[in-house]
Amino acid sequence: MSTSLMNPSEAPTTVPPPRKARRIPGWATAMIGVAGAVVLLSTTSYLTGVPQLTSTGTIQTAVRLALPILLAGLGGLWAERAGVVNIGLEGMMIMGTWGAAWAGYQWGPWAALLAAAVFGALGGLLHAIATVTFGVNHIVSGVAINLLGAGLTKYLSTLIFFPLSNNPRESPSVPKFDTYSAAGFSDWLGELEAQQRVGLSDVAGILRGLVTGVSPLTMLAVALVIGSYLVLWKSRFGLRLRSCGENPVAAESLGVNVYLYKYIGVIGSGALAGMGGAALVLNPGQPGYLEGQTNGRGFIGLAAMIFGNWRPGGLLGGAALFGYADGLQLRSGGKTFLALIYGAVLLLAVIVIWQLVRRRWFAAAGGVVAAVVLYAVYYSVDEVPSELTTYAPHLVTLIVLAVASQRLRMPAADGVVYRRG
Amino acid sequence: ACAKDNGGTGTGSTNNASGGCKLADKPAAATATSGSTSADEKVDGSALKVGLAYDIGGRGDASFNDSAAAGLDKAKSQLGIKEVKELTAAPNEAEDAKQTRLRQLASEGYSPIIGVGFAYAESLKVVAPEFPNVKFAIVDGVVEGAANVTPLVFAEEQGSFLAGVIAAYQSKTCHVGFVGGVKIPLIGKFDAGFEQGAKTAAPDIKIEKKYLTPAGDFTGFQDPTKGQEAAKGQIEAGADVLYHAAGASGKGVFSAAKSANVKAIGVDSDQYNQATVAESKDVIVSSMLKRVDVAVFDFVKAVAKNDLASLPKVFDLKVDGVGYAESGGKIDADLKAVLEGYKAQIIEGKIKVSDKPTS
Amino acid sequence: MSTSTPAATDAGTPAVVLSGITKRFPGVVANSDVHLTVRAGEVHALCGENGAGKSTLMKILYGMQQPDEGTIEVAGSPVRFRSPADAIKAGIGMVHQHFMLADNLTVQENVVLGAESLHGIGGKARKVIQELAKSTGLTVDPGVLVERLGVADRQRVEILKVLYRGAKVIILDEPTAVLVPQEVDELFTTLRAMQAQGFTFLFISHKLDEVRAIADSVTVIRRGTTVGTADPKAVSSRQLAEMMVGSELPSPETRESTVTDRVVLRVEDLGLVAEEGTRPVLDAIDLVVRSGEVVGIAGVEGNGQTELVETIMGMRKAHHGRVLLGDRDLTRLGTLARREAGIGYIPEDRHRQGLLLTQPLWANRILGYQTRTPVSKGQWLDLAGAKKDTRRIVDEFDVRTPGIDVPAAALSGGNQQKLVVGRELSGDPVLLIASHPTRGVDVGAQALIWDEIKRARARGLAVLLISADLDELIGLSDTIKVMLRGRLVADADPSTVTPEDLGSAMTGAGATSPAVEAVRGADLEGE
Amino acid sequence: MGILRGKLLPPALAILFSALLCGIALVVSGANPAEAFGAMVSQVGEGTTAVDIVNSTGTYYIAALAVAIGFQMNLFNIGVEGQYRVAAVVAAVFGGSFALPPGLHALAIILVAALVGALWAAIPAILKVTRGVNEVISTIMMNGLALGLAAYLIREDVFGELRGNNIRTPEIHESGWVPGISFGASGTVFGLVFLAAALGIGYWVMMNRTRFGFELKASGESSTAAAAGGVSAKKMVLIAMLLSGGIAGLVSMPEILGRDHTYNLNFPAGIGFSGIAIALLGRNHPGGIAFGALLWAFLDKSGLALDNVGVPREIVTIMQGAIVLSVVVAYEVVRRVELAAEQRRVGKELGTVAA
Ligand SMILES: Nc1ncnc2c1ncn2[C@@H]1O[C@H](COP(=O)(O)OP(=O)(O)OP(=O)(O)O)[C@@H](O)[C@H]1O
Ligand SMILES: Nc1ncnc2c1ncn2[C@@H]1O[C@H](COP(=O)(O)OP(=O)(O)OP(=O)(O)O)[C@@H](O)[C@H]1O
Ligand SMILES: [Mg+2]
Ligand SMILES: [Mg+2]
Repeated sequence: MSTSLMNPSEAPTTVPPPRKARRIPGWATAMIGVAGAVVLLSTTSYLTGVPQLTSTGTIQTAVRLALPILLAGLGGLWAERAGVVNIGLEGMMIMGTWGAAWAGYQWGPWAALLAAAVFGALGGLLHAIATVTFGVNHIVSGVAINLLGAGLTKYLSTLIFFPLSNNPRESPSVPKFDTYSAAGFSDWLGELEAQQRVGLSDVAGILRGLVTGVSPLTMLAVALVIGSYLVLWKSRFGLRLRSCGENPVAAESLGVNVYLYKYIGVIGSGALAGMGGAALVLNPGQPGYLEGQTNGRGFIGLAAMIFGNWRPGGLLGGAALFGYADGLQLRSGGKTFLALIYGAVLLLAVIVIWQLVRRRWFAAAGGVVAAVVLYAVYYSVDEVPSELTTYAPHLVTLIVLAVASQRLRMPAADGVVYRRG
Repeated sequence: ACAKDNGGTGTGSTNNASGGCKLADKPAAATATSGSTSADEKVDGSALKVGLAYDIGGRGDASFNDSAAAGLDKAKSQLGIKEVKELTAAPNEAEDAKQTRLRQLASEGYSPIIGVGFAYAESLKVVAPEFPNVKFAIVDGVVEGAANVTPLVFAEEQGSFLAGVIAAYQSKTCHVGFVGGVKIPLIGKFDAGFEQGAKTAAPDIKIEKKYLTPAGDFTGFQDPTKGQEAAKGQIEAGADVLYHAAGASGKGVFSAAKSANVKAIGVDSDQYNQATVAESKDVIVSSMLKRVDVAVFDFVKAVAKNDLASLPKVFDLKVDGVGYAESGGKIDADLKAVLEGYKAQIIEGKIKVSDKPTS
Repeated sequence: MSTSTPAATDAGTPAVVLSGITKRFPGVVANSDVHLTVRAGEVHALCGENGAGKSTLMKILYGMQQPDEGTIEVAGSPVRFRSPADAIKAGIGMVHQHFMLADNLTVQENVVLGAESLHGIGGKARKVIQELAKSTGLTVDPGVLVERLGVADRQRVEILKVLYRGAKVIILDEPTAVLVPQEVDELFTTLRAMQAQGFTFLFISHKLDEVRAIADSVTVIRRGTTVGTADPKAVSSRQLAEMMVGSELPSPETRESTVTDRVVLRVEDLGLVAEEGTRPVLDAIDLVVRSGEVVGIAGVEGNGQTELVETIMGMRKAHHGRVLLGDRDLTRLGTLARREAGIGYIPEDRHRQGLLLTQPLWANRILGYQTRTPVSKGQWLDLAGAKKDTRRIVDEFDVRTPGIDVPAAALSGGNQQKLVVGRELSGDPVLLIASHPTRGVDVGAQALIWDEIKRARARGLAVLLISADLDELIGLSDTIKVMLRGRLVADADPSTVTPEDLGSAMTGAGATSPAVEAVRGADLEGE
Repeated sequence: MGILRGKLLPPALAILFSALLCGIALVVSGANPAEAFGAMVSQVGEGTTAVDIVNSTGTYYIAALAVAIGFQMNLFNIGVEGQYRVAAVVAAVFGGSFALPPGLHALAIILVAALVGALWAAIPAILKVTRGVNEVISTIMMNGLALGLAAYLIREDVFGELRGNNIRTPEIHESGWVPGISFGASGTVFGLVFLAAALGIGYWVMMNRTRFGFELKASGESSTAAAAGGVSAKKMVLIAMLLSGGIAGLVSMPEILGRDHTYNLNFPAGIGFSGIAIALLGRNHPGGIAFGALLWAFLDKSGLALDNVGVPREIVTIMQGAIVLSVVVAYEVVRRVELAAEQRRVGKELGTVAA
């Protein structure tokens, strides 16, 4: 915990790794990845006869489940790009749920969203005061904020919601957003999906899931992902904010007010996490605030962000993966999960062929072994016990990270306490 | 162009295709055997100090804690009880917190003391022997070897059986669903009864089942989002009547049913009349009633009369310890006759309802 | 070049005047009543030993630190800089002693950061950068990440940053410390061209010949106060040095050779690959160090010296090749085992690698020796022994400290380094690997460290010395090897070689002197 | 007295500050803070509260030690939560499946728990050293998986058995019980509270007197300096994580062997997270952690009294959060002041502070 004593501006002492120039731009890689995932899913769905893998409903569920995680993850992104680790996302999210319910039941969903952002931002402000002004270890402050967020909302609910809802742990019900669909397009996709054509119907199902029953909050979240990318990577403000996460000393020497940008990053982080809380409260299935409803989603959001390599696109992918896996297990349980295992076997087969082409015999052999084991599981089991499928999203996240972690790169000064002068 | 969605035109609209289940022969109409446990005798309980230790959620949870509270309120007004004290458990608390709560009540002179929820079983095992003169009771649990603890257990499977019958009669697709909150034995009883009831009424019926979280992870009772998604999955699979035993997560089940315009059956109390799910009330065709209020009231009354032996071993259909709600008028006379018929058969013992789910 | 013609401002109005500047840090007065006047259009050098307070003074001028007392005038009007932004507005730019670059941002992003309002951050800025880059000699694409640049290019980026902001007064804090002589010449050419365009420079260096080559006037600082200003053409290096130190300069010169023929360290065909499929960081290194010999490695930073040392120490795993100490093959051993075998190691960065800064001195004595007496017994630490031996080091190596229980961070750099050197000479080493042993330490400490190395060498210690200070390298070494792009490309004889010759070899400019002899098969011209 | 000022003043200030904060919250909500705090203090004397506090302190202490070992080298083990749960189930199943001679049986169960905790922690540890997976995420994910595994193991068709509406592992035979110290009506202190104390002493000895502790601390303070000093960061990560997991595995042993004799659905959750807060509160120092655990347990148990005076018990959670945050702020401020004082002192003694 003495990292603060290290000087991040130390001249590099190693040979700069002479990397190959990246030939494929990031967005293209992402497109290829998405296309690959679609092909894999539709093949699996075809071979195992489990249409739920790509059904409209599954995709809609995935979107709804991913939304709070995505927003929390975006919150993490803003803080960590400014160099502040935010493990307090969960607490800020809880504050957001409370704020959303409190404003929502009185003034409707947009007020709920706003209040959630404000309440989350208050959590962020506290985190910023502790970490930026007082130089407290970021993790310590985050843990404390999680405690405070939980305690404060419980206390406030007893005071304010109890007289209204007769329940100290629940708010009165909150009006929700209307949802919107791309009417004609959606129906046309629906017909296509119903035709059960290999591949085509899968794509139609996925697309339909994305354009049907969309809440303004979902649109806003997507806009926030794109907006975060544009603001953080394409604007002056973003450049300054990121420089605080990469080398605050250098930034300060160029006249950037590092404290200010860190404050903005962390407060913004709290606001986004708070909106993640609002996404829970404003979910059609939720009556409103409910104690314990965040249920660790703030932590999952943090994981999604790390998973996404501290980038909005990657974070979207992480949240989507988690939401998809969770949705699948919730909607259809053990049998579908088996289909996913089958999909993993297919994926491994592709990887093995790729490794063979690259003459990586060892990696290829490892892939073959893993594939055989998974196939054996698929073959011998009728249904995975529900105790285990419930946590399939966790398992999938862990596996993907184990495969991909080494490519991750966090901001160079992330988590380092910065002191002016 | 983007069109605003108006509720009720989702996937559910396609469900009206088939005409419902091929039903089994209806049971013989029942002769009226209303459980007349409460003949209006005057009992005076004004000398009693009643203590209630709620499970997580406490008074106001719109579920079984609230039901216990209702029993207490009734006891207050009907038996003239003056002194009551109610304490509530915190989520994730340690065992000794429950013990302290009970001990606190006992040493302040409260008797009877009721532990609401099976979570109090272990604590009562320790605390009850320390206060042999205090009369304890536990809802949903049994404490072996403690003579001063009265178990107040319910035949949830019997009530759920009737819920299964309702579901079978109401389903147009002959396909129903059950959403359980946490996969614990207690919820298994709801599951088992529902399945048996549905199958008895319509042998060909298809049943979807989902527990939100496994045993030990009690967030399954607290996550309406998950309840909603699980319900949507079942609706998409074809189910058009959903029964839940998922606590607060059940609100998500109702909302999913509402948006797909399918039917739902509530649990524990008459959820049709519950404020927090008022938006979805029109899809709630019935609720399986678990009369914790009756049990609590009867127990307090029995203590006041000093006649604990009169209490039933199990609060089942016979003593109206479980039942079904008719609010909302979705249960017509025909169905009611059928239900009463099955009820009579269960009471007579012609149908034995299992309390263990098949899978 | 000697007659400077102030072009930009009215003749006579100085570009910068600092008067009565005092700056105190806890425990140190870094600047005390400093007076400095810089004429417009001149190159004004600032000299002084380590820790004299040069950087602090410049940081004050650049608004990074606030003076406790004193005033600043720029172009005749008094100013108060609350942050670098204020100083930049006033036309002052600074290239820092330690690079201030974010590795994970592109060259363009690093340059425009903080000055986005000038030309935005997009295409227009890019054009301006490309335009300006020409004058600094930077040829890389503004879109590449800084982490891919070498040291000289990074320096150019730093200057580019200053130019981009339109600074008229440019502070260069030890810009030549990481450059080889040829690169220094290139830099000076650039500076002179810019001076002709009206730029004013404040130039910090320890190297007096450089000062004499470029500066129009020089101010000397000693122990935080100005000693005086002189015309560098009029005074000798010797006089300057005496102004700086207050006494005669120490020299690293070693007199008689103590080299024996007993081989202590033998490195054979050592190779290291950083990433699969990339150029090796170390390639076919063969090296022998004998008892009583100092072998110096010369090289521009980033050519593999760090990796060589860390591979010999076992901190990196060699791709191929062997490392032998005496007859013992160390190749498969870990760092601790290699230390136990008798290697002492003075790391290049004492803060990052040499010390546990928040721990007391005696705990730092244990680091690296945790398996040996007198600081441990088996799995148990011997605190009494460690404390006693720390006291010995404090006495013998003149570590100035109030006690051995203060945290290492409380000591000044020179004293920290003396502690490290003392520790590394304590375990009866047969080989000492010294990376930049006197970097950033003051003259007194430097002299002591040189003395200690010489004494140990006389006792038969083998020393592998890596240093960027070519005078130190030539003075201390018995043999010098030049490292370029991960290979040992040339040998030099310290008795005849000049820093310039070494510089040529280090940059791959070709062996121009008989004192530098290309290693057989090595291609000095580069790839 | 320097120690007093540096180490004891900050927590004292922080507790006062938090109490003040909560007092204000209470006043705002119309309650009487004096009455509330009074009820909490007098609760200690009621029934078994004092003993419960001691027992709970022991449990928290073990959890916090597990976290602290990780912190010593900047490893953030959020996974204590999952580690102790998995360890508890497996140890309970193990202990319930056969009987050994008294003492030996209990010892075997404890060892199994430690082993299982360590193994569960080994997964994130290995992922970290071989694949570079951030331990924060991997342990979060492992916590989820732990819940699933525990639920699976107590299924009736696996190892569980039904007891009324509860489900639990077979009861451990009496030979595996660890007797406690009975205080009659005031309750029974778990025998294994002494295990917690022993672990604390062992932890102190390890950190301050052994080579391993030194290497751990060095690695945590500066992995680069430790590497140059011959300490392999990867090895330390692996060992620290295994040790942390092993200790985490013991968290529920006092309760299981001293009272419950089985793992059932009432198994308490969240101790791992409290452990994190307590370790931070105690600044990884065994004495500080003991104090933190005691404070935490006191707030938890005495908080039950708030129901009696009609104050929402949640005020206790606010207090806990406020204490953690204000303690670290207080320490940070004091640390800065002291560092500056230290530098000044060194400067003065060496005479570098010129006039
Ligand atoms: N932020 C700081 N806090 C405390 N002391 C400092 C700080 N910055 C510098 N000092 C001390 O002030 C003195 C002057 O440091 P400064 O960096 O100005 O010296 P310098 O002349 O630039 O030396 P060098 O030649 O090594 O660059 C040194 O003793 C240094 O340790
Ligand atoms: N946060 C704290 N709260 C209460 N007491 C503490 C706290 N931190 C330390 N102490 C007590 O202060 C005393 C001195 O602690 P100190 O940290 O100096 O011990 P130490 O031997 O240096 O151990 P270490 O090297 O592990 O820090 C000990 O008796 C300890 O119990
Ligand atoms: Mg300097
Ligand atoms: Mg100490």
